[in-house]
Amino acid sequence: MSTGDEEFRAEVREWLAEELTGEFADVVGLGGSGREDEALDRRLAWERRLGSGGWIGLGWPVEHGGRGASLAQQVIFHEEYAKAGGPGRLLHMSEQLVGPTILAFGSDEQKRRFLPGILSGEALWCQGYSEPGAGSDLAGVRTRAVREGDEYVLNGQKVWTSLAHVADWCFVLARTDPGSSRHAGLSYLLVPMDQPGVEVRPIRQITGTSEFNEVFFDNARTPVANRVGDEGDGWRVAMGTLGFERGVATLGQQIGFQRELDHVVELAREGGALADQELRGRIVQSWIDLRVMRYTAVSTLRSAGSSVSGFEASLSKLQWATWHRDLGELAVDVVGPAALTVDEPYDLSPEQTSFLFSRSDTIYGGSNEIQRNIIAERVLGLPRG
Amino acid sequence: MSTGDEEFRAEVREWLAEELTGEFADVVGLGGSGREDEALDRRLAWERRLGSGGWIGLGWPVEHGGRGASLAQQVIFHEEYAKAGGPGRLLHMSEQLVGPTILAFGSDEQKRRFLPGILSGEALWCQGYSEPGAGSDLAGVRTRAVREGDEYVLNGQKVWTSLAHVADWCFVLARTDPGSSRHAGLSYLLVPMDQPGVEVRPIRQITGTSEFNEVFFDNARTPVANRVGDEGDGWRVAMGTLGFERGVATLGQQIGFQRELDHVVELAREGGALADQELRGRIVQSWIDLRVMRYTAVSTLRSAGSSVSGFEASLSKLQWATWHRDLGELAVDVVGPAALTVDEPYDLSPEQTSFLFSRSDTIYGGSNEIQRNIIAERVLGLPRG
Amino acid sequence: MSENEDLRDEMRKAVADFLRAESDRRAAMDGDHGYDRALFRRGVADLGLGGLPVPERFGGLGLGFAEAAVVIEEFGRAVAPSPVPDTLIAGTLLSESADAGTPGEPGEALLARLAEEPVAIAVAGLTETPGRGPVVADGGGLSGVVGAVPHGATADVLLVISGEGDDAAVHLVDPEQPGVTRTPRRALDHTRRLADVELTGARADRLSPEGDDGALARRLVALARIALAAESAAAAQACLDETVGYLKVREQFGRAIGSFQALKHRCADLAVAVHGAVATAQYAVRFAITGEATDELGDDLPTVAAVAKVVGADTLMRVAADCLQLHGGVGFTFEHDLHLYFKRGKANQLLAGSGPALRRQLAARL
Amino acid sequence: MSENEDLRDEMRKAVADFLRAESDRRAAMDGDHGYDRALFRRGVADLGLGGLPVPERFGGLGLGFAEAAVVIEEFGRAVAPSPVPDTLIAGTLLSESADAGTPGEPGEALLARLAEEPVAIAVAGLTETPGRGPVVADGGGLSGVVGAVPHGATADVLLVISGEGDDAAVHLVDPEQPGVTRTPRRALDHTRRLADVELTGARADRLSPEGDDGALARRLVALARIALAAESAAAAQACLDETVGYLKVREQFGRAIGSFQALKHRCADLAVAVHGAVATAQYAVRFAITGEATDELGDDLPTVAAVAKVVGADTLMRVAADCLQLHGGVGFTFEHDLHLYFKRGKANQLLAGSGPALRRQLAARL
Repeated sequence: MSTGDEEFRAEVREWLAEELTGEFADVVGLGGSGREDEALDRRLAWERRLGSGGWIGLGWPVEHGGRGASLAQQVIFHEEYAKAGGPGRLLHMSEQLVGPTILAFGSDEQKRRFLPGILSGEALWCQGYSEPGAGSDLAGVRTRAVREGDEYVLNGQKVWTSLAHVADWCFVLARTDPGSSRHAGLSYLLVPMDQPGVEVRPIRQITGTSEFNEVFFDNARTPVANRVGDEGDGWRVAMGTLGFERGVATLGQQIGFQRELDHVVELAREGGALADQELRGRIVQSWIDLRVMRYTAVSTLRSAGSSVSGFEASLSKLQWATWHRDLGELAVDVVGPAALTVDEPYDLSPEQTSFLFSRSDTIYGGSNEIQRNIIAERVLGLPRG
Repeated sequence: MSTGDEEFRAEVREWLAEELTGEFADVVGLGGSGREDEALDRRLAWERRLGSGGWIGLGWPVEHGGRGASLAQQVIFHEEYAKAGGPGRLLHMSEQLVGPTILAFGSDEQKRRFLPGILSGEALWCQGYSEPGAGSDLAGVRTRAVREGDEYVLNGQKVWTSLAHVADWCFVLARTDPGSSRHAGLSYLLVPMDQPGVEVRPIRQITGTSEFNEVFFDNARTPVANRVGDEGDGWRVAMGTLGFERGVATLGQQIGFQRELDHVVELAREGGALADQELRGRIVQSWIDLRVMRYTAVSTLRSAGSSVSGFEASLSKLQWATWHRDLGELAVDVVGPAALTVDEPYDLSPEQTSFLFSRSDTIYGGSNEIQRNIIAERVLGLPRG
Repeated sequence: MSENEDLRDEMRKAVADFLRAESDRRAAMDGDHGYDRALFRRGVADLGLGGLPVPERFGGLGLGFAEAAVVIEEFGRAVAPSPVPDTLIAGTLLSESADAGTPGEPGEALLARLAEEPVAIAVAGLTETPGRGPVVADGGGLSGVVGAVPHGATADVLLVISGEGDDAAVHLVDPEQPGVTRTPRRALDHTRRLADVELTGARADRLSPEGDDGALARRLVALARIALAAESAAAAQACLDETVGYLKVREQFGRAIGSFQALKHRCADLAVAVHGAVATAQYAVRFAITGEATDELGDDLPTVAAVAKVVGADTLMRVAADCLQLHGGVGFTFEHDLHLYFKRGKANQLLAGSGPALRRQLAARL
Repeated sequence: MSENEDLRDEMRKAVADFLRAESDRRAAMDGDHGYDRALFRRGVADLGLGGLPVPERFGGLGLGFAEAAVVIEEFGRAVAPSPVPDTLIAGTLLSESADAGTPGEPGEALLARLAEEPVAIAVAGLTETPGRGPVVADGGGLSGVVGAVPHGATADVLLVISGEGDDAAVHLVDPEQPGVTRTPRRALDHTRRLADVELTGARADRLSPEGDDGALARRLVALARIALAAESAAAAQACLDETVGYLKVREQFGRAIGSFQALKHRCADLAVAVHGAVATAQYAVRFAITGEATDELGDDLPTVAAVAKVVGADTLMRVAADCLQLHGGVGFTFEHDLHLYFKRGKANQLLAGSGPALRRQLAARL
């Protein structure tokens, strides 16, 4: 770690310490896995504060409003953010998915138009990829976009769209060539959410709450100028930045994981589970596995140039999703029979939320099965079935 | 359990008690998994004694020299045999595979000729199914049998043929139609081992010992009259009695398993592993799983008519093979660092043998993967890939 | 034996048809009672579920635990919210006491009532209550706090376990008395409401014969664990069946996802687990009936019951969890029923002796 | 840093080439020493393996633990029978002592020898000896029995740990003296012979500075565990690579079995495990070098070393076991090399602190 990095760390730490104890003290620890809709207004305000502090788009090029920060510095930011108890980020779709996509594939006009809103923390984006018939198999997208003059008219349904009910924009994978199938004939469209043709319905989940939504496009419209990349080239555009999704955030995420595990250990100590041979064994294995994840991430970042390989992204997803899901179950087992009851009307404890919500970890963003396919075929080179 | 069954049990027990403490006291506990070639002569003599006592072919029809014993009685025999510490059986291929096949598919002449030798314990058979290129995929058999007058002339190689070095006969799956592939064009042939065209070479295994062999057919001959079933119908003949292989022997086998587990518990108590949280947990889980296996077998036999279904055979194989393999590893872990060394030249302890040899359990007789395929496709009706 | 098996098959079918035709699980679990009280009444009236184990001389059907287990399995298969399973266990225990001549007058009266009218019985004291010891029975009645009592807030009668080990005893308690305070608790498992029951010198009728050294309480615990094993195994079977059906029709990448070998093998492993759990529960039910002290492995009833409970609940949990993954996103929605099985699995692991606690006890036998 | 990485890459290649070209593993493991003594001599002469960690002022290459680890990994990848790994660990410890000015005259002499000629060093006391306490050091020399000393019967020098905890100390012992009796033991793992070493008032030169509170012994244990982690991770990688290659060519049912999804997914899981084990070993190696008291998670070196050892050995064991299954029958033959990896996996789990023992220690930190 260079001296410059240590200065950068001090800068991040100082800024967060000041902001999170001051005006935004109330957002500390809010949001996060399974509590995505908590205190949305305050957290949106916090995103704008992050933006005005220049902490969004850290790694983006300076000419596009970023800081051009190194991978190491981005990691430092995520780590310090997690250590400071910064609230669950609402802008990760904006900053880590659509932003980099526009940077890589967008026109100059698109960059001028869309990047500033992301960097300022004002534009909230949601992801329009999954459909009821296109879950693990994203190339099965059936949402159609038909060109009418300068506009695309969209019809179809997206699902698992988190934050759609508050998002300003949705980046949508839609079929612009009606005769096409699979990866061909898809386009990557930026669609404004505030229009009559867009309806958002919350999905009630296993937790009883609704972080996720269905989004219905019924003659929704967006200008052709809002297409990123060529018509029919949407698959390449969408996949081009998928590895980006994780990577730098991993080490920060792990600090959150460590905190969750510490909490479970604390519960186990208080409740007596730490003295149980079986639960103690599971806890220590979780503790070891978290270290393996951390060491793996450290190694990845040491060897990474400016990005993380597909293998490492798949590997990391499989690793953390499975670990976190198992921790969720361990947490309720540590609580024991007291975890049988919830508060009225169905108000879950953090452990119960973790137990239930972490089941989505191994499904969304590429299920464990999809990650295993990727690793087996693209990394190990095993033949397709 | 009927009164008749209890009387039968008493008869078995009495006979075994008398014979195994008398002339054959020296064979008690010999043979078994990984020690198949132990004291072969004495154990062959013991098989003949079993035969003269009328304990071979218990369930076979009376008109073919069997006792026509019920499933329950066959189970009782296997249980009492295991409890009495009867040595590992050398005739299971004869009694449980080729015998039932001849009974089901053989000509009257074949029955007259081959069954008495099996029942008397004098004829030792080995199985000629697997080949280097046909392991899990038995239908890939390439050994050819070409008809010359009244004889078939065999050329090819079989592998994993246990007891081939002492067997009198081999039941062979061979391709009699040279243009055929897969299941078609195979025939089921009974081939005498004592001829110039048959060469047996021991396979040295992971244990350093050689229970298994390769068998080379180099213009080996057998009369056409030794073909069971029609020419080209060998696949159906071979598969017709594959489920037979297990089934009634299961409960007896489990008594052996219980004894192995008891031994591991004893080692754990003496060596201190029982006080270790992790090993204790693994032992108790093994103990529970053995019970599940037993209850499953009891349930299977309660609901079975005269035979065991393919599902139950696959399920039982998957269950016990995996359990036994895990017990082998648990055994050396319980012994701990003392399991690092062996006696000269490479003389393994029972736990070390179990650790190494039990790795074959999940491979031979239909690997775990094959059993899972069978269950998924034939029982659950999931589509072929 | 085969005559009984025919009877059980008929009962299985009757209960399954009844639940399929009449049960609205979603409405029931959100209702005031947490179950459908009208359905419960009809089940008692039409199918005789309440009086099923009650000896004929009290007006019941005079059937045994094997038939009760069949009913419990069907309620498990449907994860139906209902006090029927616990009522059947209590009825079985009372009937056994009657056959032994030791139920006392209140026990006999309750048996007659069970055969006559809808009576929901809850069993209190099966599940460890964090931070609390067992209920104390002395001259002044029963005192203590019992958590996680299934359907405890709405039950008409409570069966309460006091003490522990050789001092444990079973009591009948009328919940409608000043000495009993019941606090309904919303449960993680929507299909089985729970309650905290506080006893402060509650009047009670002791069911355990004096000097039985805790035998009746042990029997109650064993029956309850076996019932959980039976319902868990049946629920796991239902969950797997539904999932296998889904995999056959759900397409991704242009083919039914049930044709992907990795998913097929997982289902095969689950099928093996379910088969084992079903067999284990059935074995335990039979062993509870034969009444022998130990089985051929030398295990006594509490041991077999503990094994069955652990295996059943673990299997349901594992199967439901894997089925959730196999369903992908749709299994994560509240509308889909999978999460009911998933939550039932965790509840059954924690109720009436958690997995870690029971395995610890079993390990002590080694 | 990148200059060192280049150097390490070169070394890795040189050692791999050397082993590939010259090592006859089968002949070596069956020979008198259990390893190829001539190969060892050439490795020391041609590649400078003995003097690798030895400071330049003693005639060595003056490299560090990172470079030693690279060599150890290559020996692990090839499961080559050799005293090189233990000799490198001992050399690293001695060199660190020399840098700290505390090796004493005998330590300095040994460093010079290491740089000069082939010297095999064995480390005694890393693995718990059943039924025996630690070696006792008193005025009369060292006494005790130490089991499972890798290459202990053939080593030229012994590094012996006496005592435990804060009283532990490291000593140099000449095995050719009356106070030392070495009994060669055939090992389950054919590629690493073991010995029982009995010390009866053996003359010894203490390496640990007086009053170091066991620090040098702790360091030795940590380095040895990290070395096992590194060799295990590399061996697991080799094992998986070989298996993936086999799955691509082995056909059953008319297609390469590597196209069956259930096997593919298993390989993917193994690849994740191997990647994690490699990263963990590398992390531990770096942490051992930086010399900081704790890392960013607050772990000290013994903790990181224990984690690495457990993860590395468990991964090798799991990978080798799964690869055996994936190979089917052929992996079960003695002729195939898979069983060497499999046995090395179990040996590495049991040596220098077994998995259960280390996890127990780690749990105590919670």
